[in-house]
Amino acid sequence: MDAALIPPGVKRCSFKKFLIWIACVSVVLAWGVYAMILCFAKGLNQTNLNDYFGFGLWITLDLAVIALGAGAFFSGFLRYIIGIDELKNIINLAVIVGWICYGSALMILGLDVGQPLRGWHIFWYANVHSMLTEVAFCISTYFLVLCIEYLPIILENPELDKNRFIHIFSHNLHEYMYIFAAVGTFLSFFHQGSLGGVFGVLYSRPFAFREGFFVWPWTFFLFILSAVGSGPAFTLLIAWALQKATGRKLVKYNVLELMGKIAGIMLSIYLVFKLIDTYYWAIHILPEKGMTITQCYQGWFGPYGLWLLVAELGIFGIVPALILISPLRKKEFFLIIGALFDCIGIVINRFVFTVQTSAIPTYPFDKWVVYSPSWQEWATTIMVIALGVLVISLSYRYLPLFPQEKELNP
Amino acid sequence: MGQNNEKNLGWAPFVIGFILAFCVGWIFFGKHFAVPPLYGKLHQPVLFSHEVHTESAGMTCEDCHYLEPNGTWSGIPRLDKCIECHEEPQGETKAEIEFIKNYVEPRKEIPWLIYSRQPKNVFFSHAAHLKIARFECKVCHKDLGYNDKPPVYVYSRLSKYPQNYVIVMEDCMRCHKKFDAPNYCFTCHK
Amino acid sequence: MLTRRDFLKFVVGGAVGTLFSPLPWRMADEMVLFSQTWTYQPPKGKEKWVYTLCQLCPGGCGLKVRKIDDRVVKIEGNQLNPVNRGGLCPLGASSVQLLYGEHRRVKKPLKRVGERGEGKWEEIEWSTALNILTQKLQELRINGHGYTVACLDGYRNELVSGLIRRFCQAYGTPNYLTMPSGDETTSLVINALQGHEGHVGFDLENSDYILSFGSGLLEGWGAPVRMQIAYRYIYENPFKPKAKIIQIESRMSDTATRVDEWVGINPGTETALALGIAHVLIKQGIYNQEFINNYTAGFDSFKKLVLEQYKLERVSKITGVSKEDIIRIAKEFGQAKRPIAIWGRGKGDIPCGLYEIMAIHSLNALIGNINRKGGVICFNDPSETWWPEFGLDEIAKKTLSEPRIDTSKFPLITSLLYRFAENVNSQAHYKINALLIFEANPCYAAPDPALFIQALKNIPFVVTFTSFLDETAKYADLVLPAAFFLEKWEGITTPRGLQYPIFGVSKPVLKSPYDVKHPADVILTLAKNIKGIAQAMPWRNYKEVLKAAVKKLYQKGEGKLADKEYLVSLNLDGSSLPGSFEAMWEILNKCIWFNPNVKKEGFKTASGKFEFSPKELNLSHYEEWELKGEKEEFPLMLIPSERLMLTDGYLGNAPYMVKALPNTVLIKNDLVVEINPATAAKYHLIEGDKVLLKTPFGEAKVRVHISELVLQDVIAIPIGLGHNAYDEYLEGKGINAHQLLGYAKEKLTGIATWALSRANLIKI
Amino acid sequence: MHVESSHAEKYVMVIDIDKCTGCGACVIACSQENNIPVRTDETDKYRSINWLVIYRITNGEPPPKTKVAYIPRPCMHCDHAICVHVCPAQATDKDRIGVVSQIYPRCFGCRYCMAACPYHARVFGWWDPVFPKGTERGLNPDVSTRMRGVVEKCSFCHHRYQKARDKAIAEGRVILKDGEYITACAEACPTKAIYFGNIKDPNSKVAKLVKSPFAFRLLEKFGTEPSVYYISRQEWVRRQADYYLEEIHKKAHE
Repeated sequence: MDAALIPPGVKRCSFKKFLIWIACVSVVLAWGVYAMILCFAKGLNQTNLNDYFGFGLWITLDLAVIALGAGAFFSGFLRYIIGIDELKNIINLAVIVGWICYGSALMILGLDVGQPLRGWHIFWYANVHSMLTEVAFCISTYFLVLCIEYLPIILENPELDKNRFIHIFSHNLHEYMYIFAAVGTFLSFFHQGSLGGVFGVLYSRPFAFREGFFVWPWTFFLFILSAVGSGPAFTLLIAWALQKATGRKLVKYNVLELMGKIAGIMLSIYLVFKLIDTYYWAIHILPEKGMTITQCYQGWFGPYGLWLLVAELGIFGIVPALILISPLRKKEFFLIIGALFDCIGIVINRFVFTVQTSAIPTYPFDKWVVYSPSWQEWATTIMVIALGVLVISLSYRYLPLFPQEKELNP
Repeated sequence: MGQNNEKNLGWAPFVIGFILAFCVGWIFFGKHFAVPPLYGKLHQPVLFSHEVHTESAGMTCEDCHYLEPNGTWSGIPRLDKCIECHEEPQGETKAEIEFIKNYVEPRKEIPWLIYSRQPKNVFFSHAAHLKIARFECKVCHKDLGYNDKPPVYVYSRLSKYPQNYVIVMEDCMRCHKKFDAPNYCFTCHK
Repeated sequence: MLTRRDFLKFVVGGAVGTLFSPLPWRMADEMVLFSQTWTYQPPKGKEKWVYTLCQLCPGGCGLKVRKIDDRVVKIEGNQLNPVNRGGLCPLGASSVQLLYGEHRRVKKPLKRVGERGEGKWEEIEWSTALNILTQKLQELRINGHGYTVACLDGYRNELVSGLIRRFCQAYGTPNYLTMPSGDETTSLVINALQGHEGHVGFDLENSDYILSFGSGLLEGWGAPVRMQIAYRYIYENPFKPKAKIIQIESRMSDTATRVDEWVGINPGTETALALGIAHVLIKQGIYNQEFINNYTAGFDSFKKLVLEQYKLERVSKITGVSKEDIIRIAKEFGQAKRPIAIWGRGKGDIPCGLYEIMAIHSLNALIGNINRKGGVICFNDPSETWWPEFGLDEIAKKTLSEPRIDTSKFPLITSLLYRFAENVNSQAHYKINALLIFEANPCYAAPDPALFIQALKNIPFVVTFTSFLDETAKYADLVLPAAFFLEKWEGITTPRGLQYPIFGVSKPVLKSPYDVKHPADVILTLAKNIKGIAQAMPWRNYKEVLKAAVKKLYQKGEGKLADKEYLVSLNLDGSSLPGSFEAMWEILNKCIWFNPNVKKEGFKTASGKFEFSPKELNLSHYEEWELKGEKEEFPLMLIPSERLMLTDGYLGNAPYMVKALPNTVLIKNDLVVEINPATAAKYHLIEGDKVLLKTPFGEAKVRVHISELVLQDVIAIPIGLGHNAYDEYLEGKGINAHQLLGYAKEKLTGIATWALSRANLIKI
Repeated sequence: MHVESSHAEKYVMVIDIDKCTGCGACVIACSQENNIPVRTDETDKYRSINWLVIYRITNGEPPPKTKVAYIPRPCMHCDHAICVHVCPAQATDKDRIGVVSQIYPRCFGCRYCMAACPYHARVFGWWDPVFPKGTERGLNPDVSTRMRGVVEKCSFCHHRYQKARDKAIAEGRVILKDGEYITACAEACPTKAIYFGNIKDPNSKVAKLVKSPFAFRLLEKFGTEPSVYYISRQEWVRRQADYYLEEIHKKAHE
């Protein structure tokens, strides 16, 4: 029925089947949208945020998806600037994943502010000293870049491609893609960093505060590293999942493995610095504020206990790093586990910076506060994921994402 | 599709569209014409002449608009101030008769339209501007205090705020910058 | 014809054109203005400050009221007042909300149409309301049933009380009731021991050792703000405070945690401890020999009693206070220069036992610090002498001779609210045909409210004068909107426990937004319309009454006008009275009259001495409170805990005050009671658990807060919540402690207190 | 033309904890002065709008040794106000008289300042502001009501400064006398435990008080330089005002 739209030479499931799938996704989506409308109409009392937890699940999500979306700019960087050619086989997916991540981040941010009508104040009355301003500018501009990068992929749809003008246009875009890759890289470096800065500059919150270099606290650089250390891993996870879902081979294993390797190396570098940073923080920064590391964690197994630290740096840090840089990654199982753990580790890191920072009592006489998101927060979060699934499904069905697909599925 | 061979209108549609939108925008949303939907015009309830009061009656601004001892601004005088002189009609002008009939006799406060009305959450200190900056009224109120006939009052139907003669934040800040007066949030916001 | 492409061009052109027009910028501008002012912003106006006096508690604070045009927007303390010296309490500060709280105010006279308690009303005019009232009273009086009309007076140190009492007299009913409070017993005791019928003050600021038997010095005892200032004054230099304060109570209140020492004592055993201390004083001979010999009678029998019956073992056993502590405290007390023992639990509203006060006051006698610096000061409040004599007509004479309905069994005490209720219900003496309630809320605050509600149902005609639609109003036939204190003239007499007399004229600061009248003015109109009592009320309106009072004050010529700015100090100087009455009246708009060197009233007993054992009462001795219920069934003790942020009775908490309550008092709508960790362990309870709190008077679901500050086996319940009237900010929040506490009785006097009750906890 | 008044002004608050009885009059006075909304259920203290909060601390000793102290906490109006640094929309700044001032209509509610402020002085409007029916007549026209979804906090009653200054100007002065401008809480406090004044004026009460050996500020180690000072002669109170590493603390005391 929609055969005309499907790229030539590739096989896709029946339109009916596809519709059912889309329907399922849309149901989830609708639920999320309902929650979103609630939040807009009734205000943020719909969430479980409070005066102690100004930031919660949503900000965690933003930080996480932006880190995981880093696959786009980094593989773009390696493909177009450094010139690692294999990556062309997965770059399309990377771009789409990035686009989804940043899109959803912006959407959630718009939902997270108390006065969405005034969202534009951040640009109009921008305060250059605020890390958040930097974030807002970079993310939104980079999202534009991503749109531009996404555009040619869309234009390759057979039906659109028939149009002469569009054909030529998209072709030219391809020619100049490296420029956008460069711009994207530049912007991404900044906003990934400033996201780290957002918390790093809080000298009033010893848990998150880091000294640093010039105007940027160490978290600035740590966030960049952790992002590039997890972005590629996430992209390859999606690719793998897509293969499992469609039951078709889409990219050669060596490409996935390469992505894994890249992630592994970056993650390892990140971890080295992160460990140094944590050590320095524990023995220098905290004591300076008169605190001890035990005051920053709720015992070992409390809601915000030390287990978080172990999980973040150990199980979901060092472990995946070792897997991904070692030959183990030749085995698909380990590659996927490694990538998965890698991503989980980064998500924990973002969670800790967002939520635990607020949970730690600031006064010696104050007590720990625990935060658990309301269903509205969960719903909107899941909606974002559903949105991603939808976009990927459509793109996969109607766009030639994987150059290798034909030869892999004769 | 693009390749139709009918006569191409070239730039014409673009230009027409441009001019149309341009004019609509300026006529209906520019303050100067102030035609609906966005803007409305009103006339003062009383045909008050500053000129007559200052020149013929020889009054000074401070007779009606002055600083209270506690530093607050008296603003526009209340009816009883007018009645001091206008208990009996001064002259037979139609406006005067109207005024006596509609307000003085029933002792009804005059619903003046205030050209420079600010949002309620804005703080403005006449004291500081008069006593420290030593501004003259016309610096902000332009010719309002000198005209013979109150100018028409243009206001926005959406926000209900006056549009001509009103001072907006940009003006305030520019001037404060110029004279390096404090320019902090609470200087004007409250 | 227009091709699609041309159309596109047109649209694009349009878009560009718009950009070059003011439209987008204007719209942005409009949006900013819109989102700036989408909440209600109060209108500007001319500012004005007026002075008045607070009447929300017997504290007599001077107030400064900020007005914008005719709106009251802020209440502040008046520096020109030696009592509160510019200070304020939470209740006073939130009175704007009480004034304007539309859902709680009575806006128009209401006539009941539904069942009692149903809360169905018909709005009527004042004239109609007054007609109904006059006719009823007239008829009852003429038929010689005047004595079956009872008046319940909720005022405390307002002048209008005198007017109400006078009305009862002239009308001819003996049944003038007051809301129970500590003052009742105090005046009884002082009258018995010293033959003094006037005011009793405590010169705490000048004392150097304060033995407080559960008086919540910081929780609102006496004149709350005065006490706050006294605290500040005494502890000005924490390293060497001007006085040592000992707090004796079963729950370590904030006062206790902030003064020098807390003595945990079993609920209701203060008498025993006082006598125990007396025991030590006498035994060790550390008492004022000279005073005892010259100014007291019956010391020997008292001595005999305490030495024989109040040996420390026994006392220690009863009170749970260690012998060592008793001895030490007694010694400290005896050896201090100007010690003072004070009574009145919590805010002083909770009645004390007769013997309790006798015992405590006898400590003062032993040390001989009566009517001297830093001691108990007795003087006559000027207002007592102001009311002119008047004659009673025959009807009044006849009906007044009837016995009171409440105190028949207990001649000593003047008014017993719970006995009134009991007798009305049992129809024991005679039927009560009408009840007039003046700014009181017995259906909430009477001992055992349920009992009183029952009584109201048995009274055919109930009228309540109130500013608020409170619980009592729900059971009344006629609800007459009384002017709130900011809306009316009032005379303020000496506050509870103050050591010098004051008189202030509180004037209305705004015209009431509602259709209200001052109950006093209503009484004056009644007096005119009811035959035979006009002669008692020669005034046209209440303002005239006040003028007359001030005139009397002026003619007496004593005292000063407090027109200085008073700071935290003992400074009590003012300027002497002005040359003319008018001038004085003028000044009284701004500040108050007071008399720092008032004439102290000596002992006017038969013997002319301080009586240790007045014959009608005989010696003070410890007897257990008569508690309802059995120890087996109710092993625990329930005691009220008071705080400044909670008001009890007629005035419901203002919304801001409810908001300011900590989670240790209220969680969602659940009341939180305090229990000791040991008790918690015994009942397997953890912080925040829901329990069923049972007492002989009722039961309620509450949460527990575990705190070492309460004694073991004692439950402390916050008093002042649990209303089922007023507005959505108060209704249904917490539990009415009165319902659970009910009352404990003193055998001889029949005094009922809600200071303690048996109780039990059941985990749910 | 230079219209800036030449004199220096920096207003600070000094709260004597030993004098504070925790009665709460200041909180009510603040709410009444600053048009603070009130909801029917305010028992969720983490979502309740208060510009002035009173913390209750104890020395942890069992009775009868228990001591309780109350710490009234307005906005600290820090000299290194982290909230000002982080606000992305310049909706808040540090005033020339030392007040951290704010534009409510500018704020779009990102709550970054709340995450930054260690004192929890900033609160968010989770609901549309409501006032008990009828009491909107009692609102103060000098302070604007805040719409839902913006962050608000104590302003040191800045509108009272404006009024005092206007009065001074009308009387031909630019310098305010000590006590001419004080906050609503200081005004209401029955024990006068709250002092407020211009620290740059050497004769002001606060200038003298901050020199007290018992004066301290909350969480000084965080480096926010608050403008609110506290005084307590009780060691245990001072200890709870900031974090101490025992050994370091001991050294400091030896």
